[in-house]
Amino acid sequence: MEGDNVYIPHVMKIEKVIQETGNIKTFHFNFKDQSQKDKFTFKSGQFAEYSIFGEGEATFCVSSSPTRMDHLEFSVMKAGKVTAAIHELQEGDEIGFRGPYGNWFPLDLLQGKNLVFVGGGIGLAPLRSLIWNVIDNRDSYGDVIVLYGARSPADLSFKYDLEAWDKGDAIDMYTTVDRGDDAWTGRVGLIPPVLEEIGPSAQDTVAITCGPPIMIKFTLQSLAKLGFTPEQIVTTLEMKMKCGIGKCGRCNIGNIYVCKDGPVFTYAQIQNFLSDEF
Amino acid sequence: MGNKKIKKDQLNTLFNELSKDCSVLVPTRSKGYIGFDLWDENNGDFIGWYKNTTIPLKANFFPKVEDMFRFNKGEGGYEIKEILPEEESQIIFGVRPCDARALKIIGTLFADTYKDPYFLKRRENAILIGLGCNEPCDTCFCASMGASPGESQDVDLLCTDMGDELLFETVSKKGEDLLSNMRGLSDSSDGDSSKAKELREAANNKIQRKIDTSNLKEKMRANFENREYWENVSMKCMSCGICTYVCPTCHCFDIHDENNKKDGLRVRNWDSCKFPLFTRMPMENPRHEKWRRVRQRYHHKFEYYDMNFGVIACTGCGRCIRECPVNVDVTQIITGIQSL
Amino acid sequence: MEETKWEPKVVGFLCHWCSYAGADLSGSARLEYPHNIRIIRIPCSGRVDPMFILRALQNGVDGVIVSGCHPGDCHYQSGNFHARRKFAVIRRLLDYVGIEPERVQFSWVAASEGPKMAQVINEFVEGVRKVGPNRLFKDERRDGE
Amino acid sequence: MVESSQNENIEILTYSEVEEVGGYIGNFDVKIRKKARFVDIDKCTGCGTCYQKCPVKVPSEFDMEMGMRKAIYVPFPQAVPNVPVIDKEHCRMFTKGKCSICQKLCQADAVDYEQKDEIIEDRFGAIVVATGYDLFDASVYGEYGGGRFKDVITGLQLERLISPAGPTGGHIKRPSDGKEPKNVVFIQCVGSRDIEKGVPYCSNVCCMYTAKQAVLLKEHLPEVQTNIFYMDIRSAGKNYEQFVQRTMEQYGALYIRGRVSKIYQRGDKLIVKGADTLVGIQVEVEADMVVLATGITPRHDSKNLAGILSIPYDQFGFFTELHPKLAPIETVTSGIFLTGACQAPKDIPDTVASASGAAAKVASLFSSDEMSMEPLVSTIDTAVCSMCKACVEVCPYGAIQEEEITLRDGTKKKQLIVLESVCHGCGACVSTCRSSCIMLRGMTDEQIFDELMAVAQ
Amino acid sequence: MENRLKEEAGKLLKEGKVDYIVGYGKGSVKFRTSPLITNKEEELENLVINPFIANNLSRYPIELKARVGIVVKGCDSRSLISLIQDKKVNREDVVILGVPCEGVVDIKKIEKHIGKDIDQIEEIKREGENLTIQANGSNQTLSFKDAIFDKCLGCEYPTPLEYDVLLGTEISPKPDMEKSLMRIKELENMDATDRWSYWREEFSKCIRCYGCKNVCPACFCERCFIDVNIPQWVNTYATWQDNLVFQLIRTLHVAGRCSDCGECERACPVGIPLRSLQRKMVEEVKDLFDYEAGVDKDALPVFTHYEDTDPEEFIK
Repeated sequence: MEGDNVYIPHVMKIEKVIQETGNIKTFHFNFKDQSQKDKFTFKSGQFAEYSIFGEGEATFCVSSSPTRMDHLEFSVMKAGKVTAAIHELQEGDEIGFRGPYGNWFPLDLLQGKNLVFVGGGIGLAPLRSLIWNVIDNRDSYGDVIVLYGARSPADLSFKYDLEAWDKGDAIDMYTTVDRGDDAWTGRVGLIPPVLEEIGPSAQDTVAITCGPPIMIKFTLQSLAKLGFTPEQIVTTLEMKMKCGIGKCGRCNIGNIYVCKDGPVFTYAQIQNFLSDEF
Repeated sequence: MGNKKIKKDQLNTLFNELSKDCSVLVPTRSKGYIGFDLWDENNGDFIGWYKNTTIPLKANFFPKVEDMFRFNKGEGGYEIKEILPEEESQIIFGVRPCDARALKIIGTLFADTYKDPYFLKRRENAILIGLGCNEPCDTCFCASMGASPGESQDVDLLCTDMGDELLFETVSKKGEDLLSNMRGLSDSSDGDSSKAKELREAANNKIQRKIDTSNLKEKMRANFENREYWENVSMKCMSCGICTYVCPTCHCFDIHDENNKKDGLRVRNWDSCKFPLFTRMPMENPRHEKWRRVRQRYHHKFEYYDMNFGVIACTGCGRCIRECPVNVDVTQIITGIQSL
Repeated sequence: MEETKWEPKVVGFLCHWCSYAGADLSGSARLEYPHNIRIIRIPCSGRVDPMFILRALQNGVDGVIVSGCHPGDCHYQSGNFHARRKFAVIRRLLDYVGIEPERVQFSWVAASEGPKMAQVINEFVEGVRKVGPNRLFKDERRDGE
Repeated sequence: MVESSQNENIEILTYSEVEEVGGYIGNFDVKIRKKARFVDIDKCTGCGTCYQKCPVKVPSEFDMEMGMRKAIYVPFPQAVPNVPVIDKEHCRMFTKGKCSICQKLCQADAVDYEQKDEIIEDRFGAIVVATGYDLFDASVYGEYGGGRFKDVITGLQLERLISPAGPTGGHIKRPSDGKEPKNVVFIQCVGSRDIEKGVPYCSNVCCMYTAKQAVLLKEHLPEVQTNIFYMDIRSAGKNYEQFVQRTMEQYGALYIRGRVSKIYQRGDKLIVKGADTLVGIQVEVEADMVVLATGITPRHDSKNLAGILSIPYDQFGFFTELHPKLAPIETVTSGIFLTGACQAPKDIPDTVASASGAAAKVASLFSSDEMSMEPLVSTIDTAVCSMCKACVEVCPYGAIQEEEITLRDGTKKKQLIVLESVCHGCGACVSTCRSSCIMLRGMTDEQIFDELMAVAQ
Repeated sequence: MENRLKEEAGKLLKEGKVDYIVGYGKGSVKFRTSPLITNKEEELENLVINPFIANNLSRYPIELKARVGIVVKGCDSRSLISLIQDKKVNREDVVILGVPCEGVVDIKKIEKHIGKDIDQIEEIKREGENLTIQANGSNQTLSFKDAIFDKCLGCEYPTPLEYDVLLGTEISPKPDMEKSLMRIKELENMDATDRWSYWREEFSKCIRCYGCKNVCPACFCERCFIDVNIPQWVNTYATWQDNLVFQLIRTLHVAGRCSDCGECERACPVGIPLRSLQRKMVEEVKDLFDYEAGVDKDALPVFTHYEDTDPEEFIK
């Protein structure tokens, strides 16, 4: 643990568990060892490998903002063996953590620009790290629009953030659902048409998007319609990873490793093979 | 930098001598396949029949299963105990130039950015004694991959089979030190060196199988989405992992935990891009179709590696051609790409 | 280690309708059978996957007994007939790779056969005791610890 | 029966046979053959002219062949519907091609010699099996005459003799010469509790009907002496034992514990030789008539029907209930219920009770649009299923079926699904599935695995 | 035979009776053939039939999901029949081109017999009952029987059991069971402990390349049990214990469907004698249930059916 073996995780303690939706939970966690915490830094968009000892490792982004370091957060959708085990975690349980890995949202490119965030489902997790980061350095950016959608009101994650952003005046917050329910008074509609309806200008703007593949596919088309060039669109890819450090080979696509060269890419970088393997 | 030589019948004595200080590995077929194993007098006959190992040299540095650390849940929570390879130094004799080169290729990756302590530690503690090929196999195409059957810069000492004798030539400092400590060798003459050179050239000329690597990565890139081509060449592939596991440069792995939350091991094991599970995520699998997996293997080797490390991750050892149960041939696939 | 006397650890997969009820009956009839057996209740002997047996042996269980209804008595009509075919080959295969036949047993015990259940378990545990601890799958990787 | 025939929710199909049953609980698809009766039910007024005038006489099945019926007939006076049927094997129109008296006489023009079998296919929510029993064929008992002696009759034949609507109009006369019997011997357990004859079970009803008949006989013919050979008296019902005691004490029935070894004719008498095992002597009774208390056997075609319904039956052919104690009416095939003697020999109160039970089961099943099931059912992960259909083959209930679905891209795909209402949760499919894509809820591989790991430690 | 094949295959493609021809083409390695899968008539010229046609091609029709004209040997026809029984292949979708086969040459056996490896062999020629092997310039003779796979020695069905076109004449079987099952008999005669250590040693070599399961025509599952991780029955990493358990379960899964085509053993790069497991099961299934896989396409598969009279003397 103390050595320089990259494969050995830090032991972290779960401080809080938030049930976001039926199958998504957010975990607040912290270093067990304060000296490790002092040394630790990361940037919005980076990910890490989380271990449940005895079950294995899984990859998630750090969903909290580097500007708010009293604890770290990650969010998990229950889907497979390890994520099911993660969902069993209680406050006080320990997990393994190694990272941060990968690249991050290109803050230098974003500085001074207008930003459009488009997130779907659990895809808001990596974006919220950056959104909070932007809010905490609000003066460095132009107009900020956040569009977030989910299948139904019950599938909306990070409701507390959505509420805070909606109430605050730092950003323009739009929330939409594919299908409403009796209690839902907000917007109903798929993300791409809603995006086109909001119609942000592409001038001096960067769009940052993350969500399920089908949403990304149509969002990219909508952004193109709005005049965004591939260079103006930033996305973060999901791919099965194991080592997280560009060795194990599985997240290799074409000439990149998602873990090492990503997960954050401009659409320009990946449009060649996005159509093919995503 | 004086070269030395030894009579073949003296090899046993030499290995016995070397075994006293460190472990000496030589090729053997005692297990039913050819692989490196600890030297003993009973398996010293390999010079007579040895072509190359079935399981490549990488297995000695990057084993099929290796323990990474042990975790243990005590009263104070989880304790983690790193498990590193033993510090013992190893002499590996009979390394073919292609395999030595492969080791260097994957060594670059394991040392890149994040250092992989398991591989690097083993590599550090190993001395490679190469053995040039005078009689390359039918399946060899190392000459096309920037190498030669008889020559290697990636070993510490290089031997050449001169008939009754073996010629030892120094390649690295490590090798030079070892050579100076070896007893029972005699000095070689310039004649020996030039004879060795001739043998190497002859060996190089014997290689029949060739591929053209010029502009290959660009060609590969251009045909990344050529689905028809890839579907065609992958049609007979059985999706097993033989080619990747016998490949000296394939290095993909998986990480697993032993199924025990209280006290267990984290292990790493070989994995193969030929398996659908390799990239399967709970909701989707980007490489569910066979042709995508086949394409992945060649793109990783011939495009990604070349673009990122300046070298193609293939040394032309020909194992994948020989071991493939349906005779999928990398040279045909690359030639096919070049002819598109 | 040598000081504590070894006791066989045996797993029983008993079908809910017959053998489990039989074991229950032998318990309520105060018949004694060894505590070495840990019973896993399954709906039917036809539910038993060969994997259960191999996995149990791999994890150091000393013996596995599978017990179901007598042929023709299956609560689900045919489960035990299918099981019988599977068991026949499993048994031969295990024997062929060198697993002592005493470690794996199949039996038919009806719900009314409390005494037979006790007897079957007794005899099985004694058989396992004779062949000794299961070291077949001993893992050298972990032995050093 | 009349009452149920008038209930608008009940349709009675007589003279019909079930040929095929598919589907599952709530959705049984049943194919029924309604046999041609050659009389139009809708037109017939039930006047009875046809069978009064029909010239062909045939032994009456209902009267146990002790009386006669016509070739066009109503099986018995209370039959529902009160519409005659033509017995094709005996009717002259069918055997000789001429006659047609009934057709000519029928005012309603209901007789139709051209009528064909009709196939009815419909969907039903539940099936109650109430196919009853067959009477044991006593002729296999050579020692009782094997059917040679006219005055050795079965209990049911006596029943017809006693009946006011019977062939003798309620006058008890012995078949051979029409004399009133003075001395009657009853033999119990004919075709019951006899391993040699393949009927080891007790027929349940014979002890009581014999006692009843002894009483009725005495009431009709006060002079008669009844002698009853029995093995054990099984009178384990409400007031049953008291009834038997009264039969002995008030009606003077002589109960002799023992088997009859031989019956033979001497003059117009039947000599019944047997043992009285209580006294330990051989006895010989000179009888005018012998009544065999023949037992109950499954219907001759019950195994065939079991195949159609996919329900199990026991070694004799009685249908098997789901659980002898806890589910005596249900069968393994959910939605199919048993009542009456098709399941096991039952007397009237038991039959009525089981019929009420079956009716209640059906009613409660139909009372809701949804049904609650055992949670222990299998599900198939169709994404990884390789469609080898081994599970379909091993499922004893036919609960796994193939369906075709349309994918989002419009292509069609065949897949297997488990009908949850049909699955019983045995798990045979789970262990048969080589790729582990079937999960038995509540008994998953994961659960068993965890149990095993805990046990192994 | 080869010409007849080309002719028939050409007809099938031309007349549109099949979409693909699956046969053997020349390999890129000496004395090897390679599966040739094509829908182009001009490629049919490359079809070959020779004593090296080792592959069992019957897996391909499952993957191709099209109408296929397929070349099968006797043993392969049994695999194909098994697949028809398992509903993975529609009989109507395949045109079977049967090759009567006297045995396929096992290069490893030749290497062993003449003490030279394949690279040194220049030519192998069949002359009657013998093979003439030219290596390093000199000739050696070897009986054909000594050069073919063990499974071929015990072949009871040299002529395909199911075919639409038979390329050649029927061959009467001359099984030499003793030789074919020699290794199995040797194992049976060992002590249980020795048998266990034998298999343990063998499975220590396994690298989990899954060659065995991926070439096996009986292993057609969309997802192998080995890929199930809830629960993780068998670890995917190659410890000898897990390797052995994996192979035992696989053996049980293919039991009753395995027709001893020997592909698993041929594919294994580390030389685990897998056929000794699979063939043993073939024997056991025959002994227990009088059933042979892939002999009758209308037979009821052995592990989804049962008889009331199945053996049960082992059940206590």
